Amino acid sequence: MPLSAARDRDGIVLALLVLGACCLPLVFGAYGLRVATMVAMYVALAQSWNLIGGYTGLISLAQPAFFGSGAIAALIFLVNGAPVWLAVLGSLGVSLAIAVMVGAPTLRLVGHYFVVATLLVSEALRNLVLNLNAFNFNGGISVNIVSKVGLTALSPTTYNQVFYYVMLGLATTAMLAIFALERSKWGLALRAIRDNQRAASALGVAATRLKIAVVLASAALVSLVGTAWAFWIGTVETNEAFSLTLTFEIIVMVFLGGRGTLWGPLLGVLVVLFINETIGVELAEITQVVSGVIVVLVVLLQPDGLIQIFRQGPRAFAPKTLAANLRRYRVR
Amino acid sequence: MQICLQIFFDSLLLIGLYSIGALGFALIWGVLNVLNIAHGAFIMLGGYLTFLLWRNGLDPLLAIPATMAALFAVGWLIQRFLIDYVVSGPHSLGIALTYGLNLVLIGLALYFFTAEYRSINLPPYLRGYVDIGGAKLTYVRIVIMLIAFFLTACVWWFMDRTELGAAIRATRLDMEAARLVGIKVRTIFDLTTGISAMLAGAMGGLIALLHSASPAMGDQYLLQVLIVTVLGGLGSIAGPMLGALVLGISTSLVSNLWGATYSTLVGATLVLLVLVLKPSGLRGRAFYEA
Amino acid sequence: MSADILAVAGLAKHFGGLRAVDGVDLAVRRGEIVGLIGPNGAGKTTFVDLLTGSEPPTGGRITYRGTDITSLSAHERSRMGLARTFQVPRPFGDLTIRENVLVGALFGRGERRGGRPEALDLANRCLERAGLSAVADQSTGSLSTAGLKRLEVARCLAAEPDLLFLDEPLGGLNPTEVKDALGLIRGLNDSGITIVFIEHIIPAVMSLCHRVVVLASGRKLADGDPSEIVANPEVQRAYLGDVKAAVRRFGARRRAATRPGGAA
Amino acid sequence: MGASPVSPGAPDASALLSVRGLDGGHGPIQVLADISFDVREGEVMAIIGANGAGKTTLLRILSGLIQPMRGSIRFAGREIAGSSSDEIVGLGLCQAPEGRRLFSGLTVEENLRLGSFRRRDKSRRVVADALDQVFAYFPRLAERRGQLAGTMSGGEQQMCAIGRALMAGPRLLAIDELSLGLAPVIVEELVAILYDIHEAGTTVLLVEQDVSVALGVADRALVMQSGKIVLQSSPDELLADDAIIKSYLGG
Repeated sequence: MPLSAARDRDGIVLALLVLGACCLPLVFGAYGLRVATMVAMYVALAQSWNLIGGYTGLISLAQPAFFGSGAIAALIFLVNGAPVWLAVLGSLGVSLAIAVMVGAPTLRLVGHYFVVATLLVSEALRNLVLNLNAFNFNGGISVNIVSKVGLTALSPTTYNQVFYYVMLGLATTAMLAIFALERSKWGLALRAIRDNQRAASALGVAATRLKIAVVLASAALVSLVGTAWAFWIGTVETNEAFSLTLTFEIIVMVFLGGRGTLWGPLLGVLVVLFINETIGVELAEITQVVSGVIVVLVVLLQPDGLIQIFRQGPRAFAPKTLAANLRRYRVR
Repeated sequence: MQICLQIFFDSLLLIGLYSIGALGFALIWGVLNVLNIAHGAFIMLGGYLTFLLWRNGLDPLLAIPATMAALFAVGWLIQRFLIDYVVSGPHSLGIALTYGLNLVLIGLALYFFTAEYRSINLPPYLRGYVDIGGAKLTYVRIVIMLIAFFLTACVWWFMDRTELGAAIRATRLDMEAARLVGIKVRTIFDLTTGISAMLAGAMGGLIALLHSASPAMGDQYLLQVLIVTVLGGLGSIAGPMLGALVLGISTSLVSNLWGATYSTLVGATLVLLVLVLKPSGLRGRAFYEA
Repeated sequence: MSADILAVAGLAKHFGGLRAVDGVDLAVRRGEIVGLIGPNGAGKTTFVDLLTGSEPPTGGRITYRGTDITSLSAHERSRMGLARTFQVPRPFGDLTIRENVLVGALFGRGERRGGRPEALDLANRCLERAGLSAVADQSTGSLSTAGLKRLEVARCLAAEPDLLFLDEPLGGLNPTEVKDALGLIRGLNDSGITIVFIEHIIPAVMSLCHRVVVLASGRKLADGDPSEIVANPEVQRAYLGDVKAAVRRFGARRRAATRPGGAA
Repeated sequence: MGASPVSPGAPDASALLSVRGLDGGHGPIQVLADISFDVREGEVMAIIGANGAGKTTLLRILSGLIQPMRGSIRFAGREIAGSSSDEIVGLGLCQAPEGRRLFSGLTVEENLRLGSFRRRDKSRRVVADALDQVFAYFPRLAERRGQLAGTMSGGEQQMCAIGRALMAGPRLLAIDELSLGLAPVIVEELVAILYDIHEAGTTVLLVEQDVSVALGVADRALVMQSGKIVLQSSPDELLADDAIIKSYLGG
C-alpha cells in the first residue's frame, strides 16, 4: 500500500507521544497522574470501539459486557484464591467466550437491530451478574480487590504509578493496533466491508470471519482494560462495571474526534476529559449539558469529527464548509 | 387467586404504559429510520412538566393533556431544527445526535430539579381503591390504565383511519413514492416526531402521577420501550401493543414471583431470543414493512 | 467435457412465488465469451448472483473446473478465480480508486500469495489496463458512469479471475465509450479469461460473443451462435415484440377514434 | 416533421410541457445532456430507448425527485425546474413510476386515495368522483379495493399505479415502463384503457422500452440514447426509417 508522507509521520508522532507519556510520572503529582491514567484508559477504550464502530461501521453497545466481565470475572477469580496472572487470563477467557456467543448471532442483524441487540446483551449481563450469588460472589456488593491481592503493601505513589504504566501499555497497544491496521490489508478490507459488503465478498474478502475477528480483538482489549480498572480503583461495583454510560461516553469521544481515524479518538478523549476536569465534578450537570451541546454541534456541523481541523486546516471551520456539512445529510 | 389478580392488574397497567411509549418510539424508528435515544428524555420531560403544572395549581388530569400538547411542539421543533439534518446520513449520526440531545435534556433536569424524586400529591378523588377478590386496585391506577388505553386507541384511529395517518404509513413504506403523490415528506417527519414526543410525554406524565418524576426515569423506561418495540416489531400499531403485552405480563409475573431485579433480565433475554431466531427482527404484519 | 470451465445444472431461485431463475442449464467452455441476453426482468442478474455466491440458490448444481461450488460462499468462489462486476457499480466510496483495486489484488485469487509490493504492482497494472492510472489516487466520487464501470472491471482483474461475469458493462455509456469498453473486454479474453457477458446492447453482444444464451422469465429461451440467435424469431419477439403487427393492431384502434389536440 | 435530430429553440409557449437544455444526473454523475422537447396539450408522447439511456432519470427530474443541473422545465406556463415534488404534483404533473412503487402495506383504496393528497380542489365529493372514475377504468381495482396492494399481480399493480396518478386529476400523466414484466394480453388491456384516459382529455407521456407498445400508442416519439435525444418523429416515420430497429438490434 502506498504510504503517504502523513502516514509516515504518524509513526514518529506516536513514538514521541508514548515516550513523553512514559516520562510523565517524573513531573506529575498525584492528581496529574490520576488524570493521565484516566486519559490512557479512555484512549484504550475509545480505540477498541473505534475498531468496531469506526473502521467496521458496527455501532456496538456490547462493550460494557466485555469491560464488566473483565472486571468482575477477575474479581471472582481473586476471591476464590486464584493468583493474579490467572485472574487476568481467566477473565480474558470469559470475555472472549461472551464475545463469541454474542458476536455469532448479532453480526447477522441489520441496521438498528444490531444496536439494540448489543445494548440488551450488556443490560442482560448486568442484571445477570446483579443476581449472581455463587463462587463467593454476591452481585450487588462491592468488593475491595486491593486487599485480596495484597497490593496494600505498595506505597500509594508506587501503586498509582504501576497502574499508570499498565493503562499506558494498554493505550499504546490500542493505538498500535489501529496504526498497524491502517497499514495492513485487513484495514483496507474492513473499510471495504463498511462501504459495501457484497462487493468486498465478491473480491475475496471473508467478511463475516473478519468482522468476528474484529469483535474478538476489541472485546479482548476492553476486557483487559476492565481488569486493570478493577485493580486500579480497588473496589468494584457491578453497576459501575457494566455501565452503559461509560460506553456512550466513549462513543461520544470517538465521534467528536473522528471515527475511523488514528488520531480522532485520542483528540476526542482529550476534549471530553478537558471539559469534565475544567467545569468540574461539582457542576456535573452543567458538564453534561455542555458536552451534550458539543455532541449535537459536532454531529450537525462537522460530522467527520474535529480531526478535520488537522486535515483541512482552518478551512474546516469556515462558515461555508460548516454550512455545506449541515446540508449534507438533510432531508429535502 | 389473589396473586393472579394482582399480576393481571399490574400487567394491564404496564401494557398500557409501555404501549404508548413504544408506539411513539416505533414511529420514529419506522418512518425516519432513526433510533431516538432522546425518547427517554421526552418521557422524563413529560414527567417534570406534569409535575410543574400540578405544582402551579393545575389538576393532574388536566396537566396530562397540557403536557402532551407541549411535547408535541417540542418534538416538532426538534425534528425541524435537529433531526432533519441527519436523516439521510449513516445510522450512527442519528444515534449520536439524539444521545447528545438526551445529555442536554437530562443535564438541564438535574440542574433545575436536582436528582430528587418529585412526586405529585393526588387530589382526593384519585386516592381511594377498590378491592377485587383481595387484590387492591387504586383509583389512580384505574385512571392511568384508562388514559393509556384511550391514547392507544386514538393513535390506532389516527394512523388507520385518517388520510394523514395513511400518509405517514405511506412515507414509511416508500418515501419516494410518497413524494410522487404530493406528500411533503418533511412535514410528515415533523408530524411523526411530534406525535412520538407527545406519546412519550403522556407516558412520563402518567408515570409521574403513579410514582414520581426523576432525571433517571428516562433512561430507565427507554430500556423497556426498546424491548417492547423489538419484541413486537415495527410497522404496525399491533406490534408495540403485542410487545407491551408480552413484556407487561412477563415483567409483572417475574417481579411478583422472583423479585423486580429479574424483570429486565427476562425482557432482554426474550428480545435476544427473538432476534437470534428471526435475524431481521420480528416484523409487523407481513406487508407493513417495505 | 473437460473443456467446460463452468457447468450449471437445473439452477433455480425462487423468491416466494416469483421464479426469478427457473431451472437453467448452462455450460461455459474455457476461453470463450458467452453473451447472456434477455429482456428486463428475465433473471440475468439473479443468475449471476447465484453463480458468484451472492445469493444461495433454491435448487440446482454449479460445477466450476470440476468442483461442486454450489454451497461455497462468495469470497471462497472469488479465491477460486470467479469474479463479477455489478450492474449498478458498487465502489468502496471511502477508498481511493487505487485502494479499490488493491482490495482485489490483496484478497481475491492472490490472497494466499500475499506480498504487498507484488499486490501494488498488480493493482497498478490493472489500473493501467482499465485506463484509470491517471486518476488512481482520486476518490471514486469523481468518476463518471464509464469510469465506475472501468473500476468494476479493474477490481475484478486484480482478483486474477479465470472466469469473469460482466453485468451490463456498457449500460449508460456513449458510443465512443462503448467502443473502448468492447476493446478492453476483447483484450481480457485474449489474455485467457473466460467471459460471461450480460448486456442489453445487442449489436455489441453479437459482435463480441462466440455464443449467445437468451433468458426470458427465468428460463433459457435459446442457446447458439450469434447469427442463429439474431435470426431466431422467438428472440426477436422477446425483445421487440412484433412491432409492425402491434402498430397495426393498436394503430387501427386509435385512428378510428377521434382525438383532441393535434397529431404529429 | 421528419425523423431528424432535434435542435433546441425558445420554449414553446403553447406546449403543456416544454423542456430546454436540461442537464442532470445522480449526484456528481451526469446522465442527461442538453435535453429539449415539447409535449403539446392533448397528445400522447412516447420516449423510447435502451436500458441506461436516461429515460427514468428524465422522468425523475420532471417530477422533482432529482434537481436538474441546468436547463429549464416549463409546465402549464410555470417554471418548475427546482420545484419540489409536491408542488409539481399540485400543478398536475403526475407520474406512475417505474416498478409501480405502490405502498405495498396499504390497501388498494388507501393507495388510490393518497393519490389525491395534494389535489387543490379536494373535497369529499371530488375524491369520491375521482375514485369512481378510476374504478370505471379499472373494474378489477374496485373488486380488490380492500386488498393490500403488495399482494396483487403485476398487471393489477400497474393499474393501481396509474389509478393513483389519475386520482390527482393530472393534466399530464407520465408513465414509466407501462409494459415492463407484464404479459402481452395485460399490456393490450392497459393500452386500451390508456386510450380511454387520453380521450377523456389527459395528456400522456409514456416512457417505454418496448418499441411495439410505444410506437403503437404514441402520436409522436422521442428516441433517447446515452442521455441524449437522438430522434424525434412520428411512429410511422420511425418505423419506415428502420432507425429504431437498428438502434436495438444491429448497426
